[in-house]
Amino acid sequence: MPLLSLLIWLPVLGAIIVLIVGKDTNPNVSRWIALITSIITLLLCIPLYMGFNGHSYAMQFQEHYQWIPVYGINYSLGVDGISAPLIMLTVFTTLLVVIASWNAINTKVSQYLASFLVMQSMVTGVFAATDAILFYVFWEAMLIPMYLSIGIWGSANRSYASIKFFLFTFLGSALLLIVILYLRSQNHSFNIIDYYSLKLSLHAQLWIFAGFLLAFAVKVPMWPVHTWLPDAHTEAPAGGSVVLAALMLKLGAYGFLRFTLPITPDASHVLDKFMIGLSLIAIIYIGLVAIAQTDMKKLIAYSSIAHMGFVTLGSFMIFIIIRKTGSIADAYMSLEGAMVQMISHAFSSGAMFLGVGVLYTRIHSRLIKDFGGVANTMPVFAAFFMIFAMSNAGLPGTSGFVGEFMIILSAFKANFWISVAAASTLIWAAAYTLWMYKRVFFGKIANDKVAALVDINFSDKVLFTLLTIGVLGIGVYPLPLLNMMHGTVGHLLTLSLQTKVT
Amino acid sequence: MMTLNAFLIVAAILFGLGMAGIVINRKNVIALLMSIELILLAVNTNLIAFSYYMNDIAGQIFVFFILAIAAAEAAIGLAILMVLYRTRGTINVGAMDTLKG
Amino acid sequence: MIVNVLFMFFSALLLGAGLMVITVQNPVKSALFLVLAFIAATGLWLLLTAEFLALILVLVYVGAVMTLFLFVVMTLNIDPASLRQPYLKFYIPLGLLFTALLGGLLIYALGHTQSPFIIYAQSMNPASTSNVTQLGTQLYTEYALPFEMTGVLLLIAIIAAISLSLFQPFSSKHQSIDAQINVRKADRLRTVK
Amino acid sequence: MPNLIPLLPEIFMLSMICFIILTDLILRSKKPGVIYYLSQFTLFGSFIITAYLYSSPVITSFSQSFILDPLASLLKIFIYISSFFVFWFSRVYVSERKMPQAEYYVLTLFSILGMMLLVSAHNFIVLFLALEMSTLPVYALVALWNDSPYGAEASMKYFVMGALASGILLYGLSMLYGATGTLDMVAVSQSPHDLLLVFALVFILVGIAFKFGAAPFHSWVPDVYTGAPTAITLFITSAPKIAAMGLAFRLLVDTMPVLQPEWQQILIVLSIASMALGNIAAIIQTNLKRMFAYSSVAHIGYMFLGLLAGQTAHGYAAALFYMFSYTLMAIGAFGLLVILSSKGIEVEEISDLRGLNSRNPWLAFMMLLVLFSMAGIPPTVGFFAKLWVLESVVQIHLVWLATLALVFAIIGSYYYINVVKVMYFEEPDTAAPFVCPDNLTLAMSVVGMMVLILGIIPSSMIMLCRSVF
Amino acid sequence: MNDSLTNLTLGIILAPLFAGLIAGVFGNRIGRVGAHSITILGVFISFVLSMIICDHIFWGNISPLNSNIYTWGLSGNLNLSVGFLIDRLSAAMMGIVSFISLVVHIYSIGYMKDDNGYQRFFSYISLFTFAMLMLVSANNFLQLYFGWEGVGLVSYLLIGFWFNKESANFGSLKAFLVNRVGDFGFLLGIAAILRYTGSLDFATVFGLGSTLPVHQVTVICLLLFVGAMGKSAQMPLHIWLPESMEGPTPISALIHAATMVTAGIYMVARMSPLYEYSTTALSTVLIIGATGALFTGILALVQNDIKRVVAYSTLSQLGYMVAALGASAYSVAIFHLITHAFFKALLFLAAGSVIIAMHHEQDMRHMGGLRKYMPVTYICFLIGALALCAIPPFAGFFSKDLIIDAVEQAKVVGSHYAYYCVLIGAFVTPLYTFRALFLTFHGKERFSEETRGHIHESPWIVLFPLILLAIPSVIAGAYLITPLVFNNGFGSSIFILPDHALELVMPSLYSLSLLFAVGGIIVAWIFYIIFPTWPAKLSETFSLLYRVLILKYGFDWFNEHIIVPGVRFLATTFYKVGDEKIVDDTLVNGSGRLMTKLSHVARKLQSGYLYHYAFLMLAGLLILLYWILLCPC
Repeated sequence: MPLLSLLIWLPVLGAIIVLIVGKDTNPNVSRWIALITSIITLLLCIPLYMGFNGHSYAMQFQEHYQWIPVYGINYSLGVDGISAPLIMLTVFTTLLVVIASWNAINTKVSQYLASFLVMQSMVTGVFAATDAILFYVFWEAMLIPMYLSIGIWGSANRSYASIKFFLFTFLGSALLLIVILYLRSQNHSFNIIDYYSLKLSLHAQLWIFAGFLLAFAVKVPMWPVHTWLPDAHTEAPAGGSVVLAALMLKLGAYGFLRFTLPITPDASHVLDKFMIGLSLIAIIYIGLVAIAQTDMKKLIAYSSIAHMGFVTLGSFMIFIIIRKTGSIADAYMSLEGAMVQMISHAFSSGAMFLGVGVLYTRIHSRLIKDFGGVANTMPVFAAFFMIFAMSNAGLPGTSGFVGEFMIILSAFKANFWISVAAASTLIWAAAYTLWMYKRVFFGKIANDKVAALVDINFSDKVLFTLLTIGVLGIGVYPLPLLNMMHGTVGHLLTLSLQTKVT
Repeated sequence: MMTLNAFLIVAAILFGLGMAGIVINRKNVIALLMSIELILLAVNTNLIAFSYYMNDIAGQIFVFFILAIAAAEAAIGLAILMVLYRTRGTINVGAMDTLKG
Repeated sequence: MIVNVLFMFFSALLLGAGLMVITVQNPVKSALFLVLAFIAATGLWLLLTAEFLALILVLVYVGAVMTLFLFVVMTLNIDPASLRQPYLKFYIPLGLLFTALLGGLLIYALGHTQSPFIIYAQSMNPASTSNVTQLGTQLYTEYALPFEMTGVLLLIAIIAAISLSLFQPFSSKHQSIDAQINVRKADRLRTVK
Repeated sequence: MPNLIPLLPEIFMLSMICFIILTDLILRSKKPGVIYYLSQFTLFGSFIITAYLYSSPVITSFSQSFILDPLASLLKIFIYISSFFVFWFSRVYVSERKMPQAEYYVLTLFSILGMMLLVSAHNFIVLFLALEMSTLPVYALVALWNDSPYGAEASMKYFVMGALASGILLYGLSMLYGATGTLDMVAVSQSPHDLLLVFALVFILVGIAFKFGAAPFHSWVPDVYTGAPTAITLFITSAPKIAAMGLAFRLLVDTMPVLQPEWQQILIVLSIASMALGNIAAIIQTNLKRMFAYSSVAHIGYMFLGLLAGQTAHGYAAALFYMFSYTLMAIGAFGLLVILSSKGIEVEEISDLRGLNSRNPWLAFMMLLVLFSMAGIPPTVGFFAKLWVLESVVQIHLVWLATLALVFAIIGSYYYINVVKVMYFEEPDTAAPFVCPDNLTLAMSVVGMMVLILGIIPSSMIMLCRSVF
Repeated sequence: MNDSLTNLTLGIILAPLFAGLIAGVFGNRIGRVGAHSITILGVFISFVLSMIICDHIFWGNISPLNSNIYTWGLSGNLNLSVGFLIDRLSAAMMGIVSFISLVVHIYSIGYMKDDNGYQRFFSYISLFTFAMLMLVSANNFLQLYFGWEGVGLVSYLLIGFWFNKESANFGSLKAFLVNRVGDFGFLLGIAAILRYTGSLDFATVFGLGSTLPVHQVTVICLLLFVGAMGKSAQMPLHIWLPESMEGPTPISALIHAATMVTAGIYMVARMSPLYEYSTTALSTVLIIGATGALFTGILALVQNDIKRVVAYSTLSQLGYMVAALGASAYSVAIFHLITHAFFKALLFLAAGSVIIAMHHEQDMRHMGGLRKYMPVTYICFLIGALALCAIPPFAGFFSKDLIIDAVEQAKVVGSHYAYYCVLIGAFVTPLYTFRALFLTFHGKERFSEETRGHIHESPWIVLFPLILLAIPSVIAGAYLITPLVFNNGFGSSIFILPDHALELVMPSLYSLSLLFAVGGIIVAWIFYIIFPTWPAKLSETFSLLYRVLILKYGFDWFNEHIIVPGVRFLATTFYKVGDEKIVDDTLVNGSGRLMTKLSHVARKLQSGYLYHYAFLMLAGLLILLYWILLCPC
């Protein structure tokens, strides 16, 4: 039973039905269809998890069909330790987005839901593709629904933000295409796995590394090319922000793990200090910038950049660790920490965006100074938001902590000062999250709009409980997640350590 | 010294004059049409010279057809000129700059 | 010997007339200079024993096309004053520079070419048959397709020219007799219930 | 008696045109639909004949001046398809406007006949005559609608530039005749490399570049696209470009293979210039037709990448595929403009498209597909077109050129998504939904769906293009 | 036997958790009575079970338990799990934590009677108990860190309980951030342990303690101590404790006196096998502890808010415990921790009942002569004060004198300095304690007539916990000193190097510290009962010293005026200049503007004039010709 193809194309089918059936007169029809589709897709994830063998690094659930034989492009899918959890995350996030849109969106509802269902299938496609061109097709096709959703349902200056988002990602991915074409000209195949064994000179590897770097740095987003994220987040609708934060940022990190490390190990080895420097900038510099924010969504956007800084730190520290401690086993923790951080950040910042979305639908403002004492009128919401804020600040027992803990521990193995810089996030994260929480939730009721607030209704409660289960689940018991990754991480480490220079 | 190269050079100069006619003419469109005739004349001379010096008749046949086309072109060119005059009232090249940017 | 003199004379005449065509202000004068250029070209072509084409050029071209030009120039009665072009002086050298560059390039190319046709080109011994017969035999056997296409092309030119210039909206009040004859009762009679 | 079989489509077309002229004379525009259906029937008939002749072996007739080979047949088929769409889109547009109805169809069909001959010309005379036959009617078409103040000016500009370009091409051909002694393409291709040939090559390339509208010789494209009535622009931007492909293959690939390094260098320069100028100039345009004109200049630049990559890297097939997908996209883009302005009001400005999504979601979605395909975003055919052109360029180790091309593609994508922004993100002036006749919606949907389906399964199309070389 | 112990510990830990969750989530469904009864039940269960475990461990000599419940995470060859280490030290701590928590729960019923966040309060304090018990019973650093941050979180929630009060919000945020600074060091310590020993499990780490090179052990211990400083409010990171008085008094008693602040001390005691091997670490602990003991004590002299006085006294007592740790008298430190828990909680709760009576009036200058109105509170406050000042029969005497004795014998660098601080501290403590006693209960009444009308003894529900705490404050010292300190009370859980061993003797009545204590009481009596005007005159004469004390040695000023505005300035400059101007404006929008400029240029190229087009075409032709013919590169 072609599980992966089903996972990819079922939401598209759902989207088509929603578009056909959905009318703006009674939006609930399209909402229910979208909900059913996303639930079915979630149920499909269960066989994926059950059948997945964490210890083998080979691609599982493989599918292989001829697509364009003339150029040797084929529709081949496969899932390993890195992509399986991310696929499950994608499906789960879209379910959240569909539920969140229940009362957040009421103009052109069917188009909104259709675009997010298509978005989900594209992202699943990216994670499942093992053919470079198929990967690239899904990677770029994802731009359209996101561009439309930011643009149509965004807030005031949405056009600027959506165009900026589009051009930034398109620039990055253009270089990715060049690199893929160059790789194909080397060994006449578009299969990613073949690239792992392709012998490349260091000079070529450095150019390929540069191509990959720009393509994935824009998506992660790393420091110099990150300014699209705050704009995209502030202007995107609630659901859009969640998908942007939960999925789009993971693509960049996934790209680093799937492409950069195995294909250009020597270049990564040479440039790992540069990458660590960039990630530390992301953690400290962006952490400080987040403190100075006056817009809630911008603050959470900057905080997710800081969290993603951890992921890149984790994935590029393995070289120093192995050089320092001499044993591959020590580097496991840093890579697995990076992967867990990817998953957990999706939950915590996704949840916070939904929270701000709830406030936005009620008061139509995201500025912190328009709020004050919300806890008095919305206690339940305040409690939920406290959990998510704590996860964002990396409190043990919540998902935010697991990744950072593993990465800081392995950072110490690499170098004392790296781990000091990385650990400083404890202070910055706590500072900006809780200061924002204090100004928004605590204190007296600031204005009559806040006084008129009414607490969240049933559908939002379901939403936030799902998210809390996610956040606390990973925080308290991350073992099943880690078990999925051991085989692949081991293989990735061996790949990135053997030199490919002929 | 009626050599092939001489003819080619004369034809080239005539060709250049035709082209210059289009570039330096800032005023009337008719001069443009005439410069086009000049260009075609230069090409015909060129071809006839080649066919003479290679005693191959193909060049002259080509000239024969080019003349026909030149006539057809002139006809259409003048028809467009008439339409232009009817709508615009003037055939001044400088006035034809409403389509720009 | 006389051939070279004639060649020099006709090419000088041709280039002079060409230059005058593009530099003179008055359209009528430039049209007449164009006629002069054509006549000079005919002279050259006669030298190249392409007498049929030379005559065609005079008859067809000068006769028909140039008269068409003059006819159009006259009908549009453009006052020469509006076409006066003040600082032509700056542009003429530009035009000449063009021709010089082009000529120079051609000379360079001719100088370096190895193609046999150019290097061993020598004057054709007087052909056995006259130019017209050669043309005639080839035209309807070898080059039948282009001949047909030229026919179609001229048809296109006619249709295009007419459709552009002749199209008058049918606002003119002339009577179309046949429409009046075969009118039917239904067109004229309307029963009011 | 020369073998007339290869010329069957042309003969059929010519006879049908004469038939149409006569029927128009008799009917005196009582029933305007007849001419439209007759023209569509002509195209369909020629399509059938050409398809029938597609599998026949390569035949030359009229003493090697006319050749029927798979390339010619394929190009002809695509000319029929694009013209079929052109007529289908512009029928209402033409009947609304005060222009001679029958002459529009006749002149277009004449131009198509010219293109058919151009594509299978194998002798310089036939080539030049066919070229003239395809462009002369278009000069007239541009000026056909005498109500519009720009038509005459655009036509005059197109005429003068066209005549100049054909003069240059002729001069090139004459030098080629001089250097090789023959007018037949096959004989010329056997002649050795010579500087005079290179001299002639440049002139010929300028003629071809003009016909395509490539960068330094593109000046006529924006003015003619904007000046001409949208229906005629729709025709100009689709069929002639395919014919120009035929011209380019015949003149460059068949006649002067020995000069491949030279014309590869020139094509590199032309493609960079076109991509740069086309994409950059289009950014600040407010008139849609002018914007699409510049985008066509840019697309030609990309197609040249395929041409210059040569046969070994399957560049020609990629260029051909690119041109077919570009024509499809151009028909979609201008087709929408024709549909929108078929009610008499000219829709040209980008702001006229404001809020189309809320007025007619399906049309807006079709336009979205076309626009994203032009920008080269994956699920559409435009992406694969760009992909294979770039792949062939990378194959010949010009990675820097491929990167430059993609950077321009990104700059270019701005103005496409800008139009999507106007259509989707902004509120329309009038809330009234845009009702459009069913057959026009059907036309647009067919184009839109072809863009999407070819984007998803392009392998059959690219195999077709590969089989031709 | 082992699994019964594990079930017992599970019961101890999970009872308050479930009770807290039920009170929190279904608070308004089960109403106020339901909430407090469920939480008290939970804490009571954990208290009883911990008593059973203490009995097993201390008197039933059951071997210490170290078992893992479930593996939390697996990465490379590192196995992170959640498990319990039950030995004498953790049993004692569990006992004291659950007892104090039980007492505070009962006390809060009365104290929080008229507060609308009633259920929320009870759920918070029982969650706090859960977190503290997790911390205390942890058998690896991961779980220790989990408990560590858990208590930090709940203290944040509780300090900011009355979130309408701006000062409470400010206090809670400040507390959390300072704790986080401490945790920053603590996490680095754990990372260091992993780096040098390769495992996070207490057993293996302590086993390797002796083999590690000294500099590594010092790095680990110093980093861990930074965590302890943050949590137990040692000198540079002590600024959050006074502000944490903004929270309700019960939590001040529970968290900021008895349990959370002692977490640091427990952690250092637990890490004794590591600390013993690094004398530099021990000396830093000693010096910081001693300085804290003395100087925070002096600060208490100038405080006017009754809770602030008790808070500063906690700071100074914590200083004593840390000093004891520094002198590697870990068991004495734990002993003092236990006794201090009793009498400090007693003092806080007594102060709380005074505050209830005075209708949330906390300034001692508006009190006086309350002895007549609140006899029971007065007596309890007196017992607490005497225990605090180490007067013989009371608990404080035994533990505090032992500390002073241990510091004297300490062989580490800086022990002399520490001894003097601790000794002078012994004089300062009774001074500020009895100052508070005399100002509130003795002397003339300084409150308005209207408040006099309704001053009355607190209701029975408030007084019962006071009495419950008063009893151990009296007998605990004598009763527990022999089992805990003298016959190797904590057994294997505390490790002392032979050459660090101290000969501790039963505190005698003729020790110098007792003299200092009594002297302190007399001086206080003179200053505040006989000549009440002297303190005012004294503060004018030493006005400079007085102002320094008011400013609390400038720590708060430094924080308010240097660190916080500095960070905010850095953040805004980074954002405005770095992000908005440089990266966003010049690079991103800049390139956009460049493209538009280029586009305008390209547009002018299309001038509309035919001759320009022709010129462009011919120029193109000529350039191509020249390029291809003349330089065939």
